[in-house]
Amino acid sequence: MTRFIINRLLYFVLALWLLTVFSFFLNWLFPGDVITNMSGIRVATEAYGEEFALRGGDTNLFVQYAYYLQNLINLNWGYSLVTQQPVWLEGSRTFMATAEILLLALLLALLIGVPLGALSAAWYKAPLDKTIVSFAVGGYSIPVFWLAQLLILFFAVNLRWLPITGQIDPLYLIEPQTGSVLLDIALSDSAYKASAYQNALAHMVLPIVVLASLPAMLLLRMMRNTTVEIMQQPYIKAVRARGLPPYRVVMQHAVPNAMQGILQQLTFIFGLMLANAVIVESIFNWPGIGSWLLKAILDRDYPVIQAALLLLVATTLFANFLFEIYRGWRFPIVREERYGSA
Amino acid sequence: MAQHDLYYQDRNPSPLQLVWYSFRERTAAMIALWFLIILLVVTLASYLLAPYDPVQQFSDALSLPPSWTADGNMAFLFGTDDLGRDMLSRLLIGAAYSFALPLVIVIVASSFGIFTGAIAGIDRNAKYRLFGQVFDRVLTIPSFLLALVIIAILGPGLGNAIIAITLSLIPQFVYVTRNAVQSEWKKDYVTASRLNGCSDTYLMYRVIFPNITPAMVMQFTVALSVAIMDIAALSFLGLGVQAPTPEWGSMLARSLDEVYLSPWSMVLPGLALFITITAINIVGDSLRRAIKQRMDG
Amino acid sequence: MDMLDIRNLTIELDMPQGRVRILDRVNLQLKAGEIHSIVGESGSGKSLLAKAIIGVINPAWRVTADRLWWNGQDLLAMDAKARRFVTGRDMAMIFQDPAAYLDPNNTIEQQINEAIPSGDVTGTFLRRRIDRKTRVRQLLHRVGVRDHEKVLKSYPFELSEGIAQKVSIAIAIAHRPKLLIADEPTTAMEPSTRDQIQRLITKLAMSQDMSVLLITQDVASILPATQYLTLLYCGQLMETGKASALLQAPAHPYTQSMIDMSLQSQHELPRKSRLPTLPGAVPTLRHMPIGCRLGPRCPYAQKQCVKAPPAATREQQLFHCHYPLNEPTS
Amino acid sequence: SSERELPEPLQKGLVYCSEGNPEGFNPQRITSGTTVDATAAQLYDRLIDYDASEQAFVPALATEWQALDDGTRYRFKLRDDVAFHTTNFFTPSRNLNADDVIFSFNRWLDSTALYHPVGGGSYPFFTATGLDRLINRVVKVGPHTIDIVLNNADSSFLANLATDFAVILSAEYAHKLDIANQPELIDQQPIGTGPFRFEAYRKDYYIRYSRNPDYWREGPDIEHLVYSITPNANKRMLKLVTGECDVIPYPLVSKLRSLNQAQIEVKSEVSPNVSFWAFNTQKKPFDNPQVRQALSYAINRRAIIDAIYYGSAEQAESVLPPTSWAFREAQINYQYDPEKARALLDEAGITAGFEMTIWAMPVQRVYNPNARRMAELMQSDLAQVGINVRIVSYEWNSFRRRLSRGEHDTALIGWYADNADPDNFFRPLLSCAAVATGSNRANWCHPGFDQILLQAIATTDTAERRQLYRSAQDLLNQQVPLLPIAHSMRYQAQQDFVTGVELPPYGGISFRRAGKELAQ
Amino acid sequence: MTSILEVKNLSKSFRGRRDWPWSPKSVALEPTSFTLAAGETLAIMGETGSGKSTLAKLVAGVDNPTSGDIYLNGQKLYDANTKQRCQNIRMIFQDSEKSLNSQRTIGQQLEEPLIFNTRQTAQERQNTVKQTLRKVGLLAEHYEFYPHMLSTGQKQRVAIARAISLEPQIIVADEALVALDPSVRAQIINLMLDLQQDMGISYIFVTHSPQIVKHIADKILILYRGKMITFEKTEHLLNKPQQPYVEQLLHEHL
Ligand SMILES: Nc1ncnc2c1ncn2[C@@H]1O[C@H](COP(=O)(O)OP(=O)(O)OP(=O)(O)O)[C@@H](O)[C@H]1O
Ligand SMILES: Nc1ncnc2c1ncn2[C@@H]1O[C@H](COP(=O)(O)OP(=O)(O)OP(=O)(O)O)[C@@H](O)[C@H]1O
Ligand SMILES: [Mg+2]
Ligand SMILES: [Mg+2]
Repeated sequence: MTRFIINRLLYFVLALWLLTVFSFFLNWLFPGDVITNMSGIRVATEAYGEEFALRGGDTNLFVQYAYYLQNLINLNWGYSLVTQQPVWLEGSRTFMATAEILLLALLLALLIGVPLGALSAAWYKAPLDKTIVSFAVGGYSIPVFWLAQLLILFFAVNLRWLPITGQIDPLYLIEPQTGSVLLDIALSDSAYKASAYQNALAHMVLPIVVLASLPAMLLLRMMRNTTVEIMQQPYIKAVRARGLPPYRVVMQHAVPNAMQGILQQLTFIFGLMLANAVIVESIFNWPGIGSWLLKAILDRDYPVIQAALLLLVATTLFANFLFEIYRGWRFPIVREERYGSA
Repeated sequence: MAQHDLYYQDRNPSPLQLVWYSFRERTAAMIALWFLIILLVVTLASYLLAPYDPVQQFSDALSLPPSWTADGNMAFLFGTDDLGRDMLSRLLIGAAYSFALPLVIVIVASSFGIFTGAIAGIDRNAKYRLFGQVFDRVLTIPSFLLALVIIAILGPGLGNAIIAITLSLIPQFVYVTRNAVQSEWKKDYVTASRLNGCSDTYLMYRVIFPNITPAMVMQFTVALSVAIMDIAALSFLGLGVQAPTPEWGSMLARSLDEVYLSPWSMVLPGLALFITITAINIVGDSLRRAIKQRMDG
Repeated sequence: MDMLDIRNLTIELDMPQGRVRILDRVNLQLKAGEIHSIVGESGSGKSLLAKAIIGVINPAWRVTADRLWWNGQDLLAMDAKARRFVTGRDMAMIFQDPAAYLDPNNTIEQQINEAIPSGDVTGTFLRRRIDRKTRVRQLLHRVGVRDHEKVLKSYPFELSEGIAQKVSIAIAIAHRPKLLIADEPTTAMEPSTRDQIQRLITKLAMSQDMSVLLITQDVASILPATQYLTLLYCGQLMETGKASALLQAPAHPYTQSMIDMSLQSQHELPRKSRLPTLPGAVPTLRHMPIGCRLGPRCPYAQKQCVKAPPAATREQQLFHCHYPLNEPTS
Repeated sequence: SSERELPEPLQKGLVYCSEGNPEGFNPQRITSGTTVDATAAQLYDRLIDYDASEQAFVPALATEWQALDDGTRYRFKLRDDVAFHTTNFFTPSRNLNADDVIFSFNRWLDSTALYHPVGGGSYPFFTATGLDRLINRVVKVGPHTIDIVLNNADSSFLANLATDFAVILSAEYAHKLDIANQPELIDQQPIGTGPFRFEAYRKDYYIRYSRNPDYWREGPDIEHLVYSITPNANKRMLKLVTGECDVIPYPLVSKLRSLNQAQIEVKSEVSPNVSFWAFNTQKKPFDNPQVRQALSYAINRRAIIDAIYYGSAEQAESVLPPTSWAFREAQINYQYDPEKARALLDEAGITAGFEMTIWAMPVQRVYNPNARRMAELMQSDLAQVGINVRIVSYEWNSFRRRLSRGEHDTALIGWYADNADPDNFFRPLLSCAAVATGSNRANWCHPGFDQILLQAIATTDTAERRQLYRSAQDLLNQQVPLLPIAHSMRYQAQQDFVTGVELPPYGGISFRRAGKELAQ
Repeated sequence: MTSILEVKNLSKSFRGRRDWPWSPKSVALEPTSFTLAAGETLAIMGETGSGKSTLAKLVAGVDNPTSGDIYLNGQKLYDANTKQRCQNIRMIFQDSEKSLNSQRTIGQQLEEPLIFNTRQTAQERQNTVKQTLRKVGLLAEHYEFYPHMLSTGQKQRVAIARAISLEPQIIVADEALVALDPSVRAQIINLMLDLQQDMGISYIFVTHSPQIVKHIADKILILYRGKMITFEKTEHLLNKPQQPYVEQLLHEHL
């Protein structure tokens, strides 16, 4: 296991390093002054000279990269060209806001997709299964932005059950300290925490549901297909021959083994959710990293674009790393298969 | 069993044909496939079929509901949008951007990706192992995010969006091809052909390729639905197709302001996207199942 | 009385070409403590027969029989739950490729543990846990695994073939079944491992008074202790009877050729000479010959063979053949 | 009052869904309506206010004022009971006095003042109206008395002082920041005397204000005021429907009505504004009046009024609205005439396939509910005469910044009068001085035109002024540095329980008397 | 008899998949030498993992040796020269199912070696293939068949047809008979014996089965953990006292 973790960690760090290299060269790919792209300090300003020195503007590429890495690690990520706010501060906040809905949505997706998939597999080819499956095919074909709009129209506008934008009604006066509204409420000294939580959760429902819908349907389908496939495996036959009742065969043997495949796909699903977060956040005005990136792209705010990409990609890589470690720990056979396979 | 059938009636269907036979038996799959074929034909002929110029504005027919409603007008089958442009024409021409364009993108990306993947699959040097591992991780970055990266560098716009989506799809093809080739490469039949003295090109195109075709076709359908979704999403976010081009995603985006006055202007492009993607996914799914069924015998 | 009594078991399967009869009126009787081997070439329906007995059947298959009795109870008449209970309690099965039949993501300990019937351990939670632990180890000892702690912690893919097969045997005997069905448990094993496993099964059968139904492809690899032998070909029962008698004087040409082809009996042949064999190949499901299915390949086949031969008996042998061999000249 | 129940924090606060980010928190520096709406009436006070219903100037921070020396010197007496905001970043030690007023004026008046260059040193409103050249100096007469010395008498002086831009800042706060070496914070963490105190701003999300408990006159009923930044007009409307917004500006009135929401109240007001299409006259070929005329002929303004304003606006003939006393109907009407446009373009040597950009504002303004869509309409009109149009849009603040730099070919934007004087429509928009400050979107500098404006401002005789302004309008009509498109009604929608939100006719919005009437 | 194949100090080591880059390589086959004459049959035996397949693969050219040389008719075989090797040494795989390309017809697959190693025209190739098919007891019609239409025994015959179509001198068979039914196995053994007689082919068999070895092998090579411990004529080996390991291998059980 140690060797497995070290092996994965190595590749994770390597990928992360490549990411920083890429991000470093992004500054050259963006139009304009390199130091400005890195730091958000405009050329004509006084601070530019300092920044130029701080980022080794007159040295060669390797030294510059070293400086870049140093600044990156010191969380000196420069300033937004638009707001002149420190990028790291806003970045970490938006990151937390995204992490909040992303994790909840992932949870929701797992809670919907996995049991329904298992159910569908247990009733393989029965009407129930067919209904669930056709529902799922529709579910993952629906464009998120359309779905979001339909849900807004129905739940927010027609029924008035749910609000449309933001993390919480601003009148609750919750300061975005961490960026995650649930944490922020806990940290705040508001007198109306209970009511604030209620309000915040109401704000979360639509983004989370929209974000979770696609992965839930994908998971459902994967779960069903994998479970059905696993039900054909010899060891399931062996268990059945031992006279275990069907539901226990499914629950104790098929589902856990199917989860191995599901876990492998989870990185992919996570990435998909992260990409959808860009769309969902901008529709629901969620102050997350996706909408931050999108605005930065529209405003050509290069330090922010860079930071947002770095954070987003690093998150996917990290999630991948975590999922793999977990998978390797929970399913030892994975460690065997995946050792340095080409 | 019919008596006249002494040996095999349908003489020697190849395995690929068998996959097709199995695919053919699925009603949903065939409906979806026919839908896509018709859509393609309609798209190709869209400029002939569209009753009006998609950007022509009929100032006396602003926000006209579809013809089947009480206020509708047969001249505008699907109604008009808030600037008085014919919805049907816009949807038809929009198919060129939302369906045909992704199709071309995927064709380009797949030819490039499969070619590269095949080369990467053959070359099994140790140094590629490291590369492969890192590459696996790069692939965890979804294509939409990659497209955003590229758009961030190039700036928004249709041309850049096309480049971005094409580039972002290539890694998936490289990956799938490389993996498929490598797993085939280990199989005995390839070794056997190698021992027959076959050249690498022959091995690749005659021996391995027929075996990975189904996987490639599958990946193609997946990429197609991703490309459609991505180009629509980029346009929806204002990073792709620009006004007044009638792309479905951008039509959807601009219709949001009008949801109340003209709900059809939001529903129709959304529905068009939804049905198209569903059809592609159904074809992909059925194909996968047909292949599996074929393998299971 | 026969513990297992099967009369005219027929299994049919709906295929695109129509209904195919895969098992055709097979009979089988088994008494307590007996070792019975079933021999047949690939596709002859041996595994299907085993599955039908143990009740792991695809609902699409049509299973009919005049009798499928277990200790006097009709298995076919039971509902699924009752049948599961009976088979789960009284029967067990081991398979050819042992590692594939163990859940890859559970440790050996978990899997053996799961197989121990809950009735075996009583008392408090802690008591039960300790009892289970000791039971698991006992079981492993019984199948001759010495390095048990290491094995218990392992996952199936970490075990060698022989150990894995021993573990599946341990799992199979965990609930002291009355019948052990072994479906080609040693094919494709290395000879030394194969011998070990065969000895183990024999020993268990003797010591536990357990009946064993052993399935193999080859007369050469039946258990030496086999008391009864049944030969299947293409879903039809060719011959069945006491092993010793059958091997000595087979009545059915198929039995005869199986014995001839068995490599054991080739000592007498000069080296590099041609081996005796049946011509042709096993017919496919789509093209089953009518009547005696061996017909087209049988060296003694005549016109009459297109009619299914009736059962005939001779001493302790029962066979289906119009033209039996080795008729005692009386 | 309303039957609806709200959680407690929501009862005590008000959410105004504004259409964009403010550029800063000091209206002295900025002419954008968004910024003014967000700051001027909420954070600050002026020396005097203009009461539209009385059509008279009324006291604010100054209790009384008088013109001396033939109207070249004005004396203002200040209130002595006005406290500056006490916030977590600043606690004032004294009340408002003459120093604060002098500091506030010198900020934009005196280029040698310490704070003049802070934030870029550009004060477009004052430059464009010439106020910085009109005022000679501001003199402290007593602790609560000041004199403003003018270079010459000016009829628009008091009107300009009453605009949203002439706010009073705290000299003490400025001093404190100077010591802390953070002078730029003066416009980012503002201190004023207004009914609300600044609490927090998060770009793209919200501005939060709290009630100023020490306000010198009657203050609002609500404890908190939040500007929830919602650029998308449709979303703003939906948020009003879901109750996330209490008040929204520029509702899509026709759509709101179709929603038929009983608890939503729509207010409307005639308002002095104009939306126009400005040509960047310093770029070729837009420096050629003939081209500008041709383009003007190519646009179907009638269709625009129907499709964009849904009839809630009238087609503009001049930059001045018809209600103004100086209004002059157009001599050349620029009726939609593509043939003529084409002919003129041919004459000017512009071939088919010519490419140009239309910059369309990303936000909604009173005068233009949807500039992007308007641009799309024009795009197809211009395509008819063989011109390919690319529509350009940026986030509001970048958009304005880039416009000021003159990056555009043409721009769709507009103007909202700050006071009742016709001058307010001309000098900030089209004078040579405004080119420098960037508020002249046409970058049009015409000496003759400037001359007319100066003459008009120097005289107090209304008849003469009218004459001058009419000739100015004729000149514009003929030169078309910008094509006036529409004069629009001003709308605002709110929950029915919201009270006291005022729509001053000359722009801005004031929450000074805002409250919520909820059923207990 | 003069030897046609001479193997000298052939060895192979692997870098394990789980190993760190700096760990020593594991030796799958220590230097091994043997010779084989025309028309002779060599059986390679040994317990699992003893390097049987490795040796077979090295000889057949599937893998390249770490060290050592192979001489064919006195000529050294080079790794890169597949042509030289495949005209003379062919391999039959254990699993005929997997060693046939399921997407191509039998004919296409059998033509492959002809395309690359002969100058025959398409027509000639087709004829050769059909002849070969008949030689192994199949019909010319099988040319058009796909592998999935054949039975296991027929597939094994196709595999043999592929091996003999270039009329090689040596055929290497790695456990090629294990998975077969008794009747099919006997048929295939007979076929191979016939071919040996007709064409004078030498065989290298890898197998576990002592019966087969005793029946067909002229020489036996026994491996133990990558090391060759015996290489002798069958009669000699059978007729003299043996080490326990060899005893166990050659012992016909029970
Ligand atoms: N699920 C199934 N669907 C269709 N045909 C099947 C199925 N299972 C078995 N058969 C067919 O039934 C026949 C008997 O199969 P069975 O597995 O019992 O053979 P077997 O005697 O065990 O052979 P082997 O020695 O190869 O295991 C075979 O021809 C097989 O193709
Ligand atoms: N590609 C490989 N990479 C690493 N090690 C290998 C490789 N192939 C074989 N080995 C190792 O070489 C040794 C010999 O393997 P080989 O396959 O030759 O054994 P074998 O005698 O054929 O065994 P079996 O009877 O199980 O087929 C084994 O220890 C095996 O682990
Ligand atoms: Mg079987
Ligand atoms: Mg081997």
